[in-house]
Amino acid sequence: MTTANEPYVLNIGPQHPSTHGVFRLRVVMDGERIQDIDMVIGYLHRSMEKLAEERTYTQNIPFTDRTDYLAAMSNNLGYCLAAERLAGVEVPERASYLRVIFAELQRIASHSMGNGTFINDAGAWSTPLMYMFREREKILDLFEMTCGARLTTNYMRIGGVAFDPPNEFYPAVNALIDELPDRIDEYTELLVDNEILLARTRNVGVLSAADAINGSITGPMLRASGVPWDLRKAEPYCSYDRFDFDIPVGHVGDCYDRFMVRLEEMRQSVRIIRQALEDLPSGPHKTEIPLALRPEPGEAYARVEGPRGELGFYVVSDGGPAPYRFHIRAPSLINLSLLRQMAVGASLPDAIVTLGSTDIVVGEIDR
Amino acid sequence: MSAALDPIRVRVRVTSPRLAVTLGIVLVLFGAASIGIAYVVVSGMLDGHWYDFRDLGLGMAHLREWLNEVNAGQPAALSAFLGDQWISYITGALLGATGILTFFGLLLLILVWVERRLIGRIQVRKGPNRVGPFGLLQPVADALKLIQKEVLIPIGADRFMFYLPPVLVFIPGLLVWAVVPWAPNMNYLDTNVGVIYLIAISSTATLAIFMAGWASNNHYALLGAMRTVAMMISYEIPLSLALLMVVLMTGSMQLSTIVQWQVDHHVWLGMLMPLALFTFFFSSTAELNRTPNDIAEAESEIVAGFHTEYSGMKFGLFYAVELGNAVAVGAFVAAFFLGGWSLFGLETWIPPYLIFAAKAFGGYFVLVWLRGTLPRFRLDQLMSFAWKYLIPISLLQVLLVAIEVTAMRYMHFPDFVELSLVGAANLAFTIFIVRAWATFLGYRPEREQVLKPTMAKQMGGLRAAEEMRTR
Amino acid sequence: MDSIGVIIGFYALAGLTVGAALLVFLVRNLLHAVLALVLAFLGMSGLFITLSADFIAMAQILIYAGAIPVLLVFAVMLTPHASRDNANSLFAPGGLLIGLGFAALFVFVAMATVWPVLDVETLHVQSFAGTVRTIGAALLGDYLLAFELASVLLLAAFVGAVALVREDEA
Amino acid sequence: MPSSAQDLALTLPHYLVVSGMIFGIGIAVALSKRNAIAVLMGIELMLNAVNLAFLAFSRFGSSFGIASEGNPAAPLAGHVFVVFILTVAAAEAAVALAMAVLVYRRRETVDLDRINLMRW
Repeated sequence: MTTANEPYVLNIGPQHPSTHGVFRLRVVMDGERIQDIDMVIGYLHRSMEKLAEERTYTQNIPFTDRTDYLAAMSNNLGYCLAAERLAGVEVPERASYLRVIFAELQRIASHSMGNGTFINDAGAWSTPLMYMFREREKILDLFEMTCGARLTTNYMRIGGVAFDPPNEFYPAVNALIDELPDRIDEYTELLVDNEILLARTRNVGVLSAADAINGSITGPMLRASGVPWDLRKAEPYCSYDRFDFDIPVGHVGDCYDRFMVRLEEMRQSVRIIRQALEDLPSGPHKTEIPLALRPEPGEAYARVEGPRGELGFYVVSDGGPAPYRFHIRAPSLINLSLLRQMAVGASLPDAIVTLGSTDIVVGEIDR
Repeated sequence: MSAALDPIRVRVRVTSPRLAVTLGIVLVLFGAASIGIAYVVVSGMLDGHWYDFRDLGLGMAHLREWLNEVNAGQPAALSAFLGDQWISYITGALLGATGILTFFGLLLLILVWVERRLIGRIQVRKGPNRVGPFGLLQPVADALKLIQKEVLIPIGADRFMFYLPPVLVFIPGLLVWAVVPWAPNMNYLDTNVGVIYLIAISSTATLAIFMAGWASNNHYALLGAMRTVAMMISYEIPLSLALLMVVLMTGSMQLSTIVQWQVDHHVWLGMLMPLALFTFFFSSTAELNRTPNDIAEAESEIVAGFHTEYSGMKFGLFYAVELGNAVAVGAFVAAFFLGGWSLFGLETWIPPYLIFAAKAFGGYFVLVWLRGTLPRFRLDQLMSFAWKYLIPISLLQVLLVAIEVTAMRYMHFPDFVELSLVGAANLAFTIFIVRAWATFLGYRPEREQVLKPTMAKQMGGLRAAEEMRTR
Repeated sequence: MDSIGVIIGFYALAGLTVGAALLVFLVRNLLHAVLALVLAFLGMSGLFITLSADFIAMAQILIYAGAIPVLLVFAVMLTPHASRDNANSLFAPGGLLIGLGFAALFVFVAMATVWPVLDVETLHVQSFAGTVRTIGAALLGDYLLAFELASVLLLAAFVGAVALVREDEA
Repeated sequence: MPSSAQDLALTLPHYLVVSGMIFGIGIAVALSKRNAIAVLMGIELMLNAVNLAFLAFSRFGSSFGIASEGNPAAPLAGHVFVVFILTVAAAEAAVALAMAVLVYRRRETVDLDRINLMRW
């Protein structure tokens, strides 16, 4: 019902249960319909890219933990690949495999979190989130026993990984990957055929394949829109070309597809981890590099398939011990950019679900 | 990584011998007490005495008799003004009101703990377990915290209208408990318009909630209030229709009569009219703002809905009323559809009010269970469910029940045969109409295959995407 | 014969109802006026109970305390802030006079007329215990035509209200 | 000083006086308020006053006859009238408020002093 009044502006955030951090949406509403969305970011800006220009290449690794704090391993990996490419450092075979194992574990943990909070946004009162936390917790325990940290791992190094996993790591990770497919089946049973969830998420926040490509959307969101694109296959890094895995691809590009693609990717990650653990070569886990690495002047860009999409690191060297320029291509930021297109015209609950399905991490958006 | 780190596998192990001995003594005492009580009940020592704990109404009756004697002895001048029975009236009213208030207060205290523990269990975590034994004192701690908190009043809020709603919401929450039929003689207000009383009283909460949302001068609160009002008004209709079926079947609006009807016919109305049970329960979740219909305070969308701006004990009152109403819904489901205080003859041995309480808490448990399991509907989905599905289907079912009741008046089969026929007819009708209506309105789950993601082996871009879609 | 409780109740409820109705006139804020109106309606339903009209009292609460105020408040919400006051129009003095005149007239008639009332014994005997069943029978018996007409009226009002506020399909 | 409760007993005029006062207030509200919604509130008050009078007559009046075997509803005729008034009041409120909203939408005001064009 329109009345000739001033627009009804709803200020979602920066403190709001479903903005996943400090992020603000300025929503112009007409009743329950959304007429316009204005996204306000920057509340978590810590100027990491500028700070990185003052620190050595090794000192920058902990920064990358703190951009996407739910996927520290993937960030470490992306940055180390870029720095290695810049400095021409060779990585031992074992380190490559370990990187794959930890990156995939991180993907499972991150997708658990993403899917859990997504269902939370759809209104299930934290239960799926808690279930998924159960598995995430075990993965974080694995991280802890390997590198001492759970969230901000700081595990990858330029030239390898920081530590070889301890002996008790292997039985634990084997038990976990034996258990995980059952757990994922459990979520599927609990959630995937739930009529309410279907009603809430299907055909909501639809993003067509063409729009997704035009908007540089990457990761599960792109795949949910139907584009079979995955950097692990398209441009294999580490040792991904040696593993057999599939790319789950959605049909419609709605929130439900995004959820399902993430769920399937968890299964595929389990497959990768199993293969990597079976063929894990012996040898050193790290190439020794000088403490103050001074690469030749030049530039390098390395990208990995992070849990949220294409995670790119662009590093420029002027020959000094610190990068001259450091830039992160943050998938959260770019995936978020089409929220307006997806949510305008929908109702407020749909917009919240759509925002949840983009699986953003504000630390990465603002850096 | 060890079992100790795993939050799921941690179990409390009774290792202390002292604790084991204490537990053993408690168990033995409990067993002895149960045997003693059972003996006293079976031997018939209690029958008809005021201390028969199976029927608290009996004690009240004795008390009333005694008070009437007291009444008779009063000076004539006083009784000319105040009537013959004023002492027993006033005492009865006060005792009943005190009983309800005490029950409500204690109930809320326990419920806070029960709900959080249950939700904790459902969510594979422990729930509050720090304050007191098993965390039992958690509600007290919560209340203390809430009382200490500052009560904020938003700038631009209408102060008078902002202060009123928590109280106004509390009144209907308390009043509905008056008509609850606890046991054969335990009804505080056994009015013969009990059903309509229930509907009328619960409808007044709508205005209070709307006031809360409007007076807060907050956009979330206003949205929540609008949603609440839209939903409450819509779902009052199916709720009333479900109760209308009960009234038609039992021929009474008096709650004690409705329960007595179920006792006399040895049947639960929920078995006879599953659709009414479902409609009542589902509409109640909407009226209560509980999952899956908690859109009015959907925390992921509009923070807390109409009580976003309420802090301290004002919020506490809203929260308490919500919990209390949830149990009240359980109680009314028990009374209308689950046979009230009866349990197929067992009520002679077990105190009926305990049976009733067990059923009420059973209904409440289902509500908590739903809350821990289901996602939330969207407003338009809920409204269309009410108007397009529940109301027409309920109307048809009301018609069918009316026909059945009329038919039962002219048939003279045994009760059992009649009611079996009615139950079978209603069940068949429910299944048929739900399917037919859904098909009619275009909902065909079997045709709409839910597509799981396809597995791609090859990389590709837009062209690959289009190829996959056409395939 | 009434017990003292009913008499006290009558005076309290009558005072509440009249006072709240006066507030509807006096209060400056339209939403506060709606609240006062609800209070008056609730007092009125209490008066109905003192008249042994339990069913009507509950219907009163249901319709006048549950449904109509929500409609009123919705209508108030849909109008802008500026017109949310309860201001008097130019006719206020005249309206007040007419209101006072009517009230005085009614009070005078009520006091002065000798009404054909039942004697006390019949009042006492005549049981109003269960009005619901009797009203229902009357509605579907003697007053069937009126009942059906009322249902048609409700339907017409329902359709009419929907048709009135519908957005024009552009 | 009354000597017993009998002297205080409620009679028909008691209720009629209350009813008349509320009716008068209703008229005053309906005639002197500027806001269409307030006018509607006055009308509702008047309807309520009439309800009260009906019920009072039904309880105390002898014209309806007393309940008998053949006609148990005789004294409840007032109740039946009230049921119809409630119905009409609900219908009236719905339509009137719809009209108020419509008027507001077309004319941007519900001020009755300004709605004087007799056309939209």
